Amino acid sequence: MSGEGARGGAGAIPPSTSAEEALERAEEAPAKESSPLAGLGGNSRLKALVPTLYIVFLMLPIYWLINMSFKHNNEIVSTFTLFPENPTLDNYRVIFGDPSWYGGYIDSLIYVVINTLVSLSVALPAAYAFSRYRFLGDKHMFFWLLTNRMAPPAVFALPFFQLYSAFGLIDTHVAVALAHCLFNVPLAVWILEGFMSGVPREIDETAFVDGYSFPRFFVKIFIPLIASGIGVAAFFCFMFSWVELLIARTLTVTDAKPISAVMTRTNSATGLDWGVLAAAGVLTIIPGALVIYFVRNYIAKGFALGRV
Amino acid sequence: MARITLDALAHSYSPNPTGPADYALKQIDYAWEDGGAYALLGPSGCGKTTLLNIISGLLSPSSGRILFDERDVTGLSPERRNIAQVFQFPVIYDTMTVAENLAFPLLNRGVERAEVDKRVSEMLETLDLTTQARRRARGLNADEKQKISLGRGLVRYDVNAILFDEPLTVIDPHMKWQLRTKLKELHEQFAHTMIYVTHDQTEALTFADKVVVMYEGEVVQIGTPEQLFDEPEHTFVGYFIGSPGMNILPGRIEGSTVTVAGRQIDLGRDYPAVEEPIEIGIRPEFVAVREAREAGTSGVPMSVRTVEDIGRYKIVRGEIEGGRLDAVIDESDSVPTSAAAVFDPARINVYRDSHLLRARG
Amino acid sequence: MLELVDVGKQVGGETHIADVSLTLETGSLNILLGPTLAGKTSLMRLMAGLDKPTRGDILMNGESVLGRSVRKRSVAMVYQQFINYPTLTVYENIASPMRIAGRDRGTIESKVREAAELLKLEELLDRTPLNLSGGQQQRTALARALVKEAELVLLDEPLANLDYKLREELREELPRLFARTGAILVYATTEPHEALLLGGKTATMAEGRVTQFGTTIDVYNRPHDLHTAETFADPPLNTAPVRKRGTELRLGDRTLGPAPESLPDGDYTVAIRPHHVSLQPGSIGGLSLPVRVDSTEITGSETFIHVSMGPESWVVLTHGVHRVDKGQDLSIHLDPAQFYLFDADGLLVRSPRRHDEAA
Amino acid sequence: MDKPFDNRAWFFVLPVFVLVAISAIIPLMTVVNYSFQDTFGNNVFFWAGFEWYADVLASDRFRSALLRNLLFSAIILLIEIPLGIAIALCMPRKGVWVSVCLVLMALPLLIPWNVVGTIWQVFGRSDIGLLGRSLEFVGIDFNYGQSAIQSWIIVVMMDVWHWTSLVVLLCYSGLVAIPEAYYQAARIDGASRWKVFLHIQLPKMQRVLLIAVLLRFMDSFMIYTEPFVLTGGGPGTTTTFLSIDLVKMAIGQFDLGPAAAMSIIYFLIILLLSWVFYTVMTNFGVNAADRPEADR
Repeated sequence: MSGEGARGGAGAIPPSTSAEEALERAEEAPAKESSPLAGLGGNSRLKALVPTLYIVFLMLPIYWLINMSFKHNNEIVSTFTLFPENPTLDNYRVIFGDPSWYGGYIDSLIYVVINTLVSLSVALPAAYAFSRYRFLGDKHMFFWLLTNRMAPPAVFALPFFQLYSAFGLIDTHVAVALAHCLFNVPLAVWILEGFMSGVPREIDETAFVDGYSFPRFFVKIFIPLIASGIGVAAFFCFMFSWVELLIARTLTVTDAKPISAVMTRTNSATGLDWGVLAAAGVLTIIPGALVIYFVRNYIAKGFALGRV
Repeated sequence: MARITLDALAHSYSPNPTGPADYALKQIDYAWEDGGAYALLGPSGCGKTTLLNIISGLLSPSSGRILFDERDVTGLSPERRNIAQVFQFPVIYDTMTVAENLAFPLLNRGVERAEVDKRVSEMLETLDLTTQARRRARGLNADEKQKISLGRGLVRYDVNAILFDEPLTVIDPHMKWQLRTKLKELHEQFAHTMIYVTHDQTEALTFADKVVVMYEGEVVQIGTPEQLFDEPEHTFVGYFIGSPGMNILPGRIEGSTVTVAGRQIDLGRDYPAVEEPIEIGIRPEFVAVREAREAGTSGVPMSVRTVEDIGRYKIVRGEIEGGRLDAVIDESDSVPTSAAAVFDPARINVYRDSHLLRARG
Repeated sequence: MLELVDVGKQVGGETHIADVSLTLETGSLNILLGPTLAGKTSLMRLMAGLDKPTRGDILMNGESVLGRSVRKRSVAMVYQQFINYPTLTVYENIASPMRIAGRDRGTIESKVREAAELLKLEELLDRTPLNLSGGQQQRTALARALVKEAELVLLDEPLANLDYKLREELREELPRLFARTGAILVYATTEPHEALLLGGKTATMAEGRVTQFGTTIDVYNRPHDLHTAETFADPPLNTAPVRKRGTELRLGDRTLGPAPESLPDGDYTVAIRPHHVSLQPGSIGGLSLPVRVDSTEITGSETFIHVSMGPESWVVLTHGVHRVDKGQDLSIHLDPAQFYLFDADGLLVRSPRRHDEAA
Repeated sequence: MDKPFDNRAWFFVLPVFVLVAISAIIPLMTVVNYSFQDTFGNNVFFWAGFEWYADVLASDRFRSALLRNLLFSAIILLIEIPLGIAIALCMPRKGVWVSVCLVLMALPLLIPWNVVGTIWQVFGRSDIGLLGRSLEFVGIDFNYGQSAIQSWIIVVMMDVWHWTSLVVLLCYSGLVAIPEAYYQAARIDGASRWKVFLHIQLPKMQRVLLIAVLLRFMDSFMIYTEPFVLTGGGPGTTTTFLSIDLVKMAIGQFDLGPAAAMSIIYFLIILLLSWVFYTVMTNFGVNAADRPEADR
């Protein structure tokens, strides 16, 4: 606000030049060039070795599965090869040619998506309440929600079966989605609450002072603000629902049978078709890999649950 | 303790700087005398923190060298430079008590236990933290945490320099007074070289023997508080130091006479001939506001916009021919209805291209 | 006109605001001055309607607004932390209250442009707030408060997180910006100097109470009690305990000067502002005291000399540059006419006469 | 500033409450109900009191499964937590490698649990698996289907493979959130690498570590699918954990009463141990006067 006249005459007064901001931001991030721990000992090559070895350890079994998925069954059983000698897509053809196989993927994806949507839409308002207000029984409620995450799925398998039988929901996607909500909703509330608490309450108040109604504020201002938190919560919901087997298998017979349950079938099938099993396994990894890829920039922040 | 020499030092955050705009810190050569109290003063983004981090070794400069006495330390890490630094926001070790926090830098350097205890208890005393010595640092308030940060820097007696990066930002105003005075006393007591980064002129001027004023990566003036006040070498310094800042008005100079706002004022000293228009700078403190009739020929008619009575003095803000003019008058003076501004000729500075033009001789 | 009638706020067992009664005139500038946690923010939140008082009433133009939600009130607020909507552009940030109010496109456009011009944001309208410097972020928040044209504008230490010089410029600009809208402006600050520069009226606050309310300079010159005087002093007020015996004020075994005759004998506190203490003997009735120098601070135009006088630490503020050494013995000179005198309860019993009153 | 007290916030929580109540309380009531009843079939039940509880607690089958589970969780925590911290400390802080590391490390977390079992089943077999074959090659007779020790080794390895990344990601997110100034101050204070870890990184990771320990404890204590697929609980009952036993009892043998009683005991043990971890870790190095804000 250098103003006119005398002040303006001083020539070098800071109006808002972009150079000034560039410098300012540069200054806010000092010493970025020397690693935070440089000079505190520890050879950086040696340091890179640890995660590298770990990743190799992680990738080897997965590699082996992929390797096998491209082999014929007799190559798997009779010879030991690090690469498929006669690469084949036959195993994948089997899966994509048989509705009872690929149907499993579709069923899994359907209940995972339903579960994620339901979990998020009920968790969002609840998380807002926990992050912004104190109310009667809030702490107990929060703790009770979390205890559900501590319940072994094995404990719930049978009663779930009976409950959903009573409502005639057995073998539907909704049943699995709702059952998984028991585990995902508490987690989603927890994650979202962390992210929401990172948003200053003054922003809510400014919006109310500006005249925003609550729904309008929540949709227009607040949800975009915690978009990364919603992404992370969705990631966790997806993750649990996608990987869980016990409950999904218990609540389904044929129509909504998840891929992971379909796979168990080959396990006991005659003559174990290792190649198809491997191909099915590889296909179950792909959705997860895609999801991780999309949230990769939020993972670090997401696991801190929005605050540390 | 050491004399710190900056030799052709410059820094850019981009790996391949192409022009001066890429430099956060333009070339600087300067020597900080052993035992001096210095302040780096400038608005945010002027490069002062960059310079501080280069001195402490947290940042290595794009070009140039840093010498401690005669030793080149450019490539040395902060811990090997043996300096202390206090940051803008309190940095404390959560798990330690207040006393352990203060002892930490000494123990790391293998100082004997008895000596550590003695220094820590002295420092606790100095900072009025004795009663909290056994408390865990994480439960303290921001003021106290920052005192611990200060203490960790000051507890080391053999450091080459102590660097402060806006250390009083989080401190309450009345506490600021106390801590600033305390720092000053400690400087007098131990005669460490101290370098203090701030955007607050009062902090800089009261703390330092010499103030380095920076703007856009460049050092615009280094001088004592008096020099910065009386003879700012750049209009930016005139504006930045002083509250309100220096009045800058367009004018002309011919020999010893300046023409400003349609009046000619004899400065009593001879200036080199300058054809183009110049600017004159005069501090509000040296502008008197008189009744127009009594002001005589040197009085410049002034229309007063506002008078701010701030107790100790009054700030008169007005307009004269050529621009806005601020004047500072005594608390007991009143502003006349038809006012004229009278400049003290001895206090008028002449600027060409924003740089101070000195009189001959 | 905003009236607070006997307003109090209790949270849990704690009293955040106690018995505050204030009347703020339309178009006035009102400053809340006090240290951190004095209740400035709490009081502003009550005024805004963000919190409800536990007792008392708040009236806007004679009508109680307690039952009215903050959304329905004509109020704007700017916080110390630069609060904007991070996902919206600067333009949308400024436009947001008008969009909610359903103003037409053309009006919004022209108002935003106008506010942006006043606050030097024209170049930045397409950016999002997090890509701006602190000063620019705060100007965006101010622009949003400005376009709302609210009857009540609350600024909670709006400049505290800005650079010194930036603060100076905005401080000069702010009251003028809002004065044009005719709003009741309330401005919280911890800094006495800022209050004086802003002028207007000041309410000094301590521990949830308003200790005094009046024209800023009057509160500064005639604080009702010692606490207010100390709150409203920068550099700190020099104080010393004194005893009145007969016609004299005595500090230890030294006579400080004549005492007002109307006062009963007893213990008092004398206070004098640092710029009324001088190193030169001069004024009539002047009084000299021996002191020892603790430290000096030179700002170029002024010198702060910290001295100790027995157990008391005082500050002497002098014009120009004075170099004195630590430990040096000096005489300071003061004019007893500049004394404030507070009784044992801290209430003002005598204040110095101001020159302009004499005139 | 404190959060305001407002009971209207309950409206926001209501959907969650209803949803979770229906899917938690009703099934839980069923379980509790069964646990106190006995049946001779035909849906005729009668009150059995605490009989099932006494039976379960006294049975060797339950006790040994519980011991196995405790041992398993202890081994898992002792390996995965320090390993996870170490890997997180060694990870790069910026650049493309961060994303690469994070994506690759997170991969095992998103593989269905029975596929994890399958992967390791295939990987470990000495006839067709890379691991088993390699061990045979260096002269180790590897057959996890026969050897109790070997079956434990492969189950633990599988879990480390499957879940260490969770600890890594949690710790990593805690580490990157530490402001630069702390490291700078430590360098200036002359702190050694170890002291930086002890006094800065570890305290700042306290909250994420708490989450990591709780999650890893709970999940390892509830483990079902992966060992079920990999070893089927064998050889014998050497890798039969509580969940496997419970499912066998409830769905395999349809012993509803004992299974329900066991469920409740199982659940309570998890709650109790989680509470112990939580209390110990939040109070570690913290005075009563200054609890961390994570405490809720």
